[in-house]
Amino acid sequence: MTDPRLEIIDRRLSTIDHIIAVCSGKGGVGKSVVASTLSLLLARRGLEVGLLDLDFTCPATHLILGVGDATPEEERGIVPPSFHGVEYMSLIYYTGERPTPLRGGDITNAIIEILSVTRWGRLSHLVVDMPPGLGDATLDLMRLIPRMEFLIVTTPSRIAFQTVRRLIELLREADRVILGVLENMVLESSGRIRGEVEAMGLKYLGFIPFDPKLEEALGDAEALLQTDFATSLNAAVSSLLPD
Amino acid sequence: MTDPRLEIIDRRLSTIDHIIAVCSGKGGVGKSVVASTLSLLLARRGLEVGLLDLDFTCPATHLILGVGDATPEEERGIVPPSFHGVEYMSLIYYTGERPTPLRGGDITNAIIEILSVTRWGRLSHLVVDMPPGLGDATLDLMRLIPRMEFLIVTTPSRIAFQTVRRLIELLREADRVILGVLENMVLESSGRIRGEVEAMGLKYLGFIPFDPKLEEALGDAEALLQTDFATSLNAAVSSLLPD
Amino acid sequence: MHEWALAEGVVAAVSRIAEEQGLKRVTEVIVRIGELQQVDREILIFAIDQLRPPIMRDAKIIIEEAPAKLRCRVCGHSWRFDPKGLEEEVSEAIHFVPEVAHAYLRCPSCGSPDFEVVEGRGIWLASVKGLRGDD
Amino acid sequence: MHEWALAEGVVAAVSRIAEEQGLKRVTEVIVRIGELQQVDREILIFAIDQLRPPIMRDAKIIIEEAPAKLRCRVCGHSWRFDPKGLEEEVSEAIHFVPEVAHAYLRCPSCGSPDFEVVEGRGIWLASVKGLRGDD
Ligand SMILES: Nc1ncnc2c1ncn2[C@@H]1O[C@H](COP(=O)(O)OP(=O)(O)O)[C@@H](O)[C@H]1O
Ligand SMILES: Nc1ncnc2c1ncn2[C@@H]1O[C@H](COP(=O)(O)OP(=O)(O)O)[C@@H](O)[C@H]1O
Ligand SMILES: [Mg+2]
Ligand SMILES: [Mg+2]
Ligand SMILES: [Mg+2]
Ligand SMILES: [Mg+2]
Ligand code: NI
Ligand code: NI
Ligand SMILES: [Zn+2]
Ligand SMILES: [Zn+2]
Repeated sequence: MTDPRLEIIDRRLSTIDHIIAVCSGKGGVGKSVVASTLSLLLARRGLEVGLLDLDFTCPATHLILGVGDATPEEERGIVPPSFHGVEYMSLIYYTGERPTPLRGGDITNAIIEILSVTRWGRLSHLVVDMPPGLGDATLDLMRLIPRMEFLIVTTPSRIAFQTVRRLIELLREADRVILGVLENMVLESSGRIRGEVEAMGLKYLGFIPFDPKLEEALGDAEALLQTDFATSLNAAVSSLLPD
Repeated sequence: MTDPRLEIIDRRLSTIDHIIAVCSGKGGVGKSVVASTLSLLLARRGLEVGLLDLDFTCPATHLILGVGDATPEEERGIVPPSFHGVEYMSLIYYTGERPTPLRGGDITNAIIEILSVTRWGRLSHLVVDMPPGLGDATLDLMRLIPRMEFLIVTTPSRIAFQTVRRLIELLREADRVILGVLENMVLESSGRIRGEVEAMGLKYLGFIPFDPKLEEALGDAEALLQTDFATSLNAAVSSLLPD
Repeated sequence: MHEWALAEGVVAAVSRIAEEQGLKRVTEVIVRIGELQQVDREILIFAIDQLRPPIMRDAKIIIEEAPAKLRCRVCGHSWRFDPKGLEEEVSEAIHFVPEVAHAYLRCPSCGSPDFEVVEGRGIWLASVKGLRGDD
Repeated sequence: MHEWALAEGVVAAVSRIAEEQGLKRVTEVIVRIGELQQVDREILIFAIDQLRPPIMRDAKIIIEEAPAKLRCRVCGHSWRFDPKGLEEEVSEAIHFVPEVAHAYLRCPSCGSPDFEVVEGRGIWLASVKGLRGDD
C-alpha cells in the first residue's frame, strides 16, 4: 500500500524559498518565542512568511502571537489564515485547548497530513516551531524535508547545551544545513557558549538577554515587536535575512 | 505473541512505597533539577530513594547529580548503582553522551525494558524524571503504573501553565493521584498560579524563586543541597514527605 | 474540499508507480479511504477525474471504504468507531487531521485517550493495474 | 545475567496463560529471542528451569532465535544485522536496552539512525501448549 500523501509534500512546499526549523532538543529555551517573533520580524521586513507549529502536544505559538478566531479555508487543500502578516498553521485550529496526547506514530501521521494538505502561498520563509526531544518530529522533518535549515536555540546552561550538542551531532552526521546557534535568556554574557559553538565550526548568531518584560508582551504581536527580546533577536538573526 | 516483560513490572516495583513522576508537559520548567534535588533531599532524611531518568533523548539528571563512572551490576536483572545515597537509573549508562534519537515506539520499548529488568531495593520513594510533551512516556507510565503519583512543575509563565493545564486535565480524566503543583523560577511572586491551581481544587505546593546561583551548583550534589533552590524545594515539598 | 489535495496525491502516486513499472496505460486504481477521516467519496472521484493525466485516461477508479477500527492500549478493548454521530466541528477536525481524534474520543470501555487507529485512518493507494508497453 | 529477569517474565506469563486457559499442566513453551539483544540461550534455559513452577514441571522449552532485521525509514533499505562484530561495550548496551542501538548503528545504505527493528528485538512468548483438566 502506498501513502499518496508522501507524493505531494515536495510540491506543496515548492512555493517556499527557505524552510527554517527553530529547534534545540532542549525544552523551555525559547524556541517558540524565537520562532513566533522571527516570523513577525520577517513579515515586518515585507517578506512573505509562514509559521508552522509542530509542537502538537504543547503548542505555544498561538498564545505568543495571540492568534484570533480565524480558521483555515478548505480550498483544494487547506489554506492557512494570516495573522499579523504571517500565514499561520497549527493543530490548535482542530483541537482548541483540549489535551491531545499523541504517540510518536500519531505525530508522524499528523505531520505528513499537514504537510501534504496545507497550501502555503509564495513564501520567502516558512518558520517551523519544533518540539523538544530528539524524536519523531525531528526525525520526520529530516526525512521528509532534506532542505530544511536548522536554527538552534540554547541557553547558557550546561544542561541545555549538552542536549544541543547531541542535536548538532545528529544534524551534522546527516549533512544538514545548520544556520547557527542562538543563545537565549542570557543573564551575564560570558562568551562560553560562543566559544563552544565556534569550536564546533558553527556560526554563533548572538545572544538574547533575559528580558523580564517579555512575559507581559506575550499574546500581543505589536507589543512583542517592541520588546528588548525582539530587538536582540532582530540583531542576532539579521545576518540570516535579506536586507 | 505475549510480551513476558509486562508480566513482571508490578513485581519489580513491589519493593517501592511511592512512585512519583515529576512532570509538567512543558519543557525547561525545572523538572530535572526538581527530580534530582528531591531525591537528594529524601536521601538526606534517611529514606531509601531511587531516581529514574525517563527523558531518554535529552537526559539531564546525570549532569545535575554529577554521577560518576559506576555502571549497573547484572545480577538476576540490573541493579542500579547508588550515588549520594540515591539508587540511580538512566539510559546514559548505555548511551553515554551520544545522540540517541528515539521514536515513540522505541521509547515505549525502552521504558518497558528498564521497568522489567531493573531491580530496585526496598525504597520509600522512586522519583521519575519525565520528558516534556504529552506523548509516549506519559501515556506509558499511566498505562503501566496506575499507582504513579504526579508532582507537577510549572513556571509563572502563561505559556507553561497552559500546557500544565492540559496535563492536569489528562491526569484527572484518568483519576490519577496529583500530589500538587510546584511553581518554579519565580521572579516576583504574584499569587496568580496559586489562585489558578487552587481553583482547580489542587494543592499548590509552593514556589521556588529563580536562583541565579543554581547553575554553578549543577554537577555537585553537596553544593546543590546548599542552594536556595534546594532550601525552597525542601520547604515546598515537606508536606509530601514523612517527618 | 481538501479532497482535492488528497486526489492530487493519488494521481501523483499512480503516475510514479506507472512510470516505475513501465506501464503504458493504467487500467485500474484501487484507493482505500478510511471511515475515520470521512473523505467525501464523490468529491474525491470527481477530483481524481479532473486531475487524471493521459496515462490514467481509461483507468477505472475503485474506492473502497475501510471501517474505522480503534483499539485501546490500556485495556485492550477494540471497537468500530462510527463518526456519523459526532458534532460537526469535531467531525470536521478529524476530517483534516485524524490524529486529533485523541482530543475528542475516549475508549468506551475504560475512558482512555490512549487508543490506536488499527484501520480506517486516512487514504491509501491499494493497487495500480495497467498494461506494459509490450502487452 | 539479566536473563534471569527475562526468564522470570516468561515463567510469569506462562503461569498466567495456563491459568486463563484452564491448563492442568503445560507441555510445551515456545520462546522467541531476538538476535539483536543477544540473550544468552543457555542461561535463559537454565533460569527458566530453576524458576519452573509445578505446572510447568514437564514442559518442553523451545527457544527460537529471530534474526535481527532492520529497516531504514529514510531510504527504505532493509538489512540483517549481525551483532557479533560489535565492540563488547556496545553489544552489552544493546543487550540491556536494545533501543540504544540508535546511538550506535546506522543504515548501511544512507547513514541514518532512523531505522526500525522489524524483527529480532527482544524476547517473546510465542506459544504455550498444555493439557486441560478434562483432557
Ligand atoms: N529572552 C527571554 N527573556 C525572558 N523570558 C524568556 C526569554 N526567552 C524565552 N522566555 C520565556 O521562557 C519560557 C519558555 O519559552 P518558550 O518559547 O516556550 O520555549 P520552548 O519553545 O523552547 O519550550 C516562556 O515563558 C518564555 O516567555
Ligand atoms: N529555580 C531556578 N532558578 C534558576 N534556574 C533554574 C531554576 N530551576 C531550573 N533552573 C534552570 O532551568 C533550566 C531548565 O531546568 P531543567 O531541570 O533542565 O528543566 P526540565 O527538566 O523541565 O526541562 C536548567 O538550566 C536549570 O538549571
Ligand atoms: Mg515551544
Ligand atoms: Mg528534564
Ligand atoms: Mg469535508
Ligand atoms: Mg549478557
Ligand atoms: Ni475535505
Ligand atoms: Ni544479560
Ligand atoms: Zn480502554
Ligand atoms: Zn537508509
